[in-house]
Order: sequence, then structure tokens, then C-alpha cells
Amino acid sequence: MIATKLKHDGVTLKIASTVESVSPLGEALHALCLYATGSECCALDIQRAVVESLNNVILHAYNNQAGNDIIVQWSQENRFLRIEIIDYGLSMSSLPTAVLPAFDAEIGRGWWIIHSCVDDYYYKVVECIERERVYKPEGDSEYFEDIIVKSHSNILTLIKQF
Amino acid sequence: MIATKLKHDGVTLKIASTVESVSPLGEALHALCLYATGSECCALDIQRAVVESLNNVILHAYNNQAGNDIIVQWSQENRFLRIEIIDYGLSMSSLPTAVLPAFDAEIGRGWWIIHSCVDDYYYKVVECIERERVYKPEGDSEYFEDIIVKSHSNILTLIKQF
Amino acid sequence: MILHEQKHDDIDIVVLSGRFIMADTPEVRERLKSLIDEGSGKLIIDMEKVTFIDSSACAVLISAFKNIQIKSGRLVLVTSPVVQSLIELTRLHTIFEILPTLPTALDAFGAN
Amino acid sequence: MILHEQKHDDIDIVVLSGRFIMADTPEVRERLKSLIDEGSGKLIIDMEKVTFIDSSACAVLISAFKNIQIKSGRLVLVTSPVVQSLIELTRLHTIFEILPTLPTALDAFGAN
Ligand SMILES: Nc1ncnc2c1ncn2[C@@H]1O[C@H](COP(=O)(O)OP(=O)(O)O)[C@@H](O)[C@H]1O
Ligand SMILES: Nc1ncnc2c1ncn2[C@@H]1O[C@H](COP(=O)(O)OP(=O)(O)O)[C@@H](O)[C@H]1O
Repeated sequence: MIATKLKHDGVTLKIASTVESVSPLGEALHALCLYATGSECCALDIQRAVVESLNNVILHAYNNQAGNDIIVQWSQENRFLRIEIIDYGLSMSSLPTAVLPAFDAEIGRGWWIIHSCVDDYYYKVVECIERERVYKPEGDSEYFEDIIVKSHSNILTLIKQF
Repeated sequence: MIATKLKHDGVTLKIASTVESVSPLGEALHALCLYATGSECCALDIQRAVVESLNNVILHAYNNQAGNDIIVQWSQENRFLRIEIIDYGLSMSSLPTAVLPAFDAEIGRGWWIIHSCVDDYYYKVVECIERERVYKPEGDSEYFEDIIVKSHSNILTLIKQF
Repeated sequence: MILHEQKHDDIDIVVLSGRFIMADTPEVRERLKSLIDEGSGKLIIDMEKVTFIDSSACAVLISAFKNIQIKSGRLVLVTSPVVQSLIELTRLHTIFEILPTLPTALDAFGAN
Repeated sequence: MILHEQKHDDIDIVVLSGRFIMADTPEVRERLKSLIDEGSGKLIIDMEKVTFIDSSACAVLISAFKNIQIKSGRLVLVTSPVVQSLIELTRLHTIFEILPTLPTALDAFGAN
């Protein structure tokens, strides 16, 4: 029996930061995961975690402002799926704790769902920094340094085993 | 009965120019089309046209060299799906004719499939041009013009009604 | 998603189908609120045909539950497996009354 | 995709399943060629479980058909609806012998 290689190249998906974009992206991602894993259950778990993550990016990172980009990078390595959700909005300075809120609370379940539906996750803030060194004639090899953050991105990486 | 809006924002998908990337992209696109149209038949037609288009880009535009990008832009407007397949490789200077080759030919069916599976399509070469005007002291307001194509992209647009 | 309303005697039935996520919550929240405000206090939300649900849609269900409690009414949910498993994951099955099909939900209200 | 080989008397059977597209053609082309070279001239390609096929995969089928004709052998295809409709779209059903299931294909070779 020959099964042609299990490793696929990744797919990068980009949507605008609108709630209407979440469904098409969710369906496309579900199909990718189902194709790679053959498991409806695994694809559903990932779709759940990703939809909650996208909701969070739209609401919290982009403060509900349309016209921003969200990038989702899907890839497979052996029996792991890796999904990176990238935004250029407000960065978190710590992760929310994954606990359920009071039964009648209407917010605060998203992170619990993310936490429950994947095997591992981490959040990364990547900054693009311009470092300026100014040398002046007085003062030999001494210089003034100035650092400016030119751009940044926030990357939530979700890992799921299958 | 309330059906929440039929118009979705688009999804942009990016893959590397490898044959292994075609299947995940095909599955994701199928899911997007099925979600938007509810029609398995329409989703299959579009997947067929897109897979043939991707094969052509990989083989002909990129001459089978990996490491290049292919971008697929999916969007919906009312009862039309629009799919744009974008590459940065060799441009076509005319479209192949959509006819079937001899029965025993092993190539030349791709364009026929594209032609048969969508309602409309067109191909566009977009060039980014740098125009330089050099003015020299001798010669008043006369100048030398130089035009350099800095980059280009090829866009095959497929339109499908549902 | 598609929202469809029907009535069985004095029982309001809201049938949802397709994906039920954040994009759909304003409309569904609004519809449920006015149904509860104007209704008899008997409400069934039938999600047997819901194919995907997220936490913001669960919030709409919680909101409906709270609104109907204020009126001393009763809310019964009918769930698909995908809906049921998210409700269980978020432990909401401990507060909602859930029945497997619309007929059993109608039975629960004593409808015939 | 998955390629599985079996033998029924002197009939070679190649069972393909999943997606059959350009990425899979080198391996399938190779396998079919050596099966035809070494086989009895009776070959069934069972694509009942193929979920998607493209023109480059059709080219592999044509190549197998031509190779087996050189040996005066016989090739029978078993198709899924998705395979069948692409074969018809490209008019290849006029050259291939196609049967709906593996048992009917075996019958055609007079197997019992
Ligand atoms: N991508 C993000 N960017 C900024 N803040 C976030 C992000 N994701 C989550 N948060 C913060 O974490 C909190 C908990 O998130 P979550 O559990 O999804 O609940 P909810 O979004 O319903 O408030 C949010 O209220 C928000 O303050
Ligand atoms: N994206 C493309 N870039 C350059 N040439 C192309 C492209 N698509 C198609 N062609 C040309 O059109 C021809 C017909 O394409 P097609 O019908 O798909 O058959 P095949 O790819 O099997 O040769 C190709 O052989 C190639 O010369």
C-alpha cells in the first residue's frame, strides 16, 4: 500500500477584521483540518478554538474596527496541526486565565474554549524595532541610542495533535 | 424568516507553488464555495477550474520551480462567486483555445475544464512600471524617458453564478 | 444562519439553522428579546439544524434564559450534537433545560 | 491519496482512494507501468473511492490505456460519480471501458 506523503505545505488565509469574515474562514479551516486528519472531531475542535480566537482579535485587538487584516496560517507537521492567528492590533500583556465565568455571565468563555480544544497554545508579540545610533564628533566612540518600535504583530499559535 | 446577510467578506488564500499545496487549497476552496452556495455541484465545478489553474501556474508560469507564491482570492457578490488566481511568473501573451486534444493526448485538457466549469473568465497581466524622466542642462525642457517594468502579476479571474 | 419563527398554541418556537456565531448575534438577540417581551413565557429554541455555534451565541441563549426567568417563563432548548457538546464544554447544560427534539420539547410544555 | 494493489486470479486490481491529482501522478504512473509490464494484460483501476480527480490524473489513465493496448491487454475502470463526470466532461468515456463496481468489472473479465 502506498500512501502519498502525509506532509502538506501550509496554506495562509487572510480575512478582514469583520464578524462576517469569520464563517467563511471557519469553514475553510475546518475543511483543511478534516482533509489533513480525517477526523471530524479534531476539525471541529480546531474550528472552535480558531473562531473564538478570531472573535477576540476582532473585539479586543482591533476594538471592533473593520479594515484591519487577520492572517491565519495553517500547517501540518507529522501528526500535529499548527494554526497561527496573526493580528496587528492591541497586544495582550498577559494571557487571560482559562476559567469559566459565573453561569449567567455573558462573556468570558472564549479563552476556556480555546484552552479546552487544543493541546497547546502560546501567544507572541513580535516587534519590528528601529535602533538608531548617533555618533557625535565630541565624545570619541560614544553614541546616543534611540529605539523606535516601527510595527508589531501578535501571534497566537494553536497546536493540535491527531 | 430572517436570513442573515448573504454577502460575505472575501478570503485570501496563499500557497507555495508546489503540487503538494494544491490539495489543501482545493479542499479549503471547496468548503468556501459550498458554504456560500449550498451547492455541492457548484463547489465541485469551481474546485475543478481552480485545480487546473493552479496546475498551470505551477507548470507553466513557474516552470515547476518551488518557492514561489500563488494567491487565490475568493469572494462573493450576490449570486456570483469570483475567484482570482494570482502568480508572479511567466505571463501568457494570449489565452489557449478551449478545445479538447486528441483522445490519446496526455496534455491539453486543463483549459477545456476551466472553460467548461465556470461561467466567465479573463486573464490580466498587471505591470508595475518605473518611469524615469532625465532632464539635462543642454536642451531646455526636453528629457529622456526610460521605462522599466519593476514587477508584474498575472491574474486569472473565474466567475461562477449560482 | 436562518431564523424561522413558528407558534404552537401559546408556545413560541424559534428554529435556527446553519452557523450561529458572533455575526448573527445582534439579530437573534433582538428577535428573542421581543418574542419574550410579547410572548406567553413559553419558548423553545430549536437548534437541531445548527451546524456550528460559538461562545457569543451561547451568550445570546443565556440572555434569553435570564429574560424569561424575569417573566417566570420557561425556556427549552433543542440541540444538535455540535451545539450540545459546546454547551457541555462550557457547563451550561447545568442551567439550561435541554431536550433532544422539538416534539419532546412540545411535550414538556404539555402541548398535544 | 492511497494506492492499494490486489490480485484476483490473473487480474491485477489497483484500488485508488482519496484525491487523485498532479501531486500523486508520478507514483501512480510508475506503479501502473510496472504492473502492466509484468502483468497478464488484465487490469482494473478501481476509483470508486476517489473523491477528486484532475486532468493530470486523467493523463495517467490514458497512459495506462496506451501501455496496455501495446500488450493487447484490457483495462477496465471503476469510477465514482466525481471521476465519471470529469471523464465525461473530457469525452474520455468514449475510449475507456468503464464499469460501475469492482464485481461487475471482475465479471467482465469472466472472473468468478
Ligand atoms: N486577542 C486579544 N487581544 C486583546 N485582548 C484579548 C485578546 N483575547 C482575549 N483578550 C482578553 O481576554 C479576555 C477573555 O477573553 P475571552 O475568554 O475570549 O472572553 P470574552 O472575549 O468573551 O471577554 C477578554 O475579555 C479580553 O480582555
Ligand atoms: N498560467 C499559465 N502560464 C503560462 N502558460 C499557460 C498557463 N496556463 C496555460 N498555459 C499554456 O496553455 C497550454 C494549455 O493549457 P492546458 O489546457 O491546461 O493544458 P496542459 O497544461 O495540460 O498543457 C499549456 O500547455 C501552456 O502552454
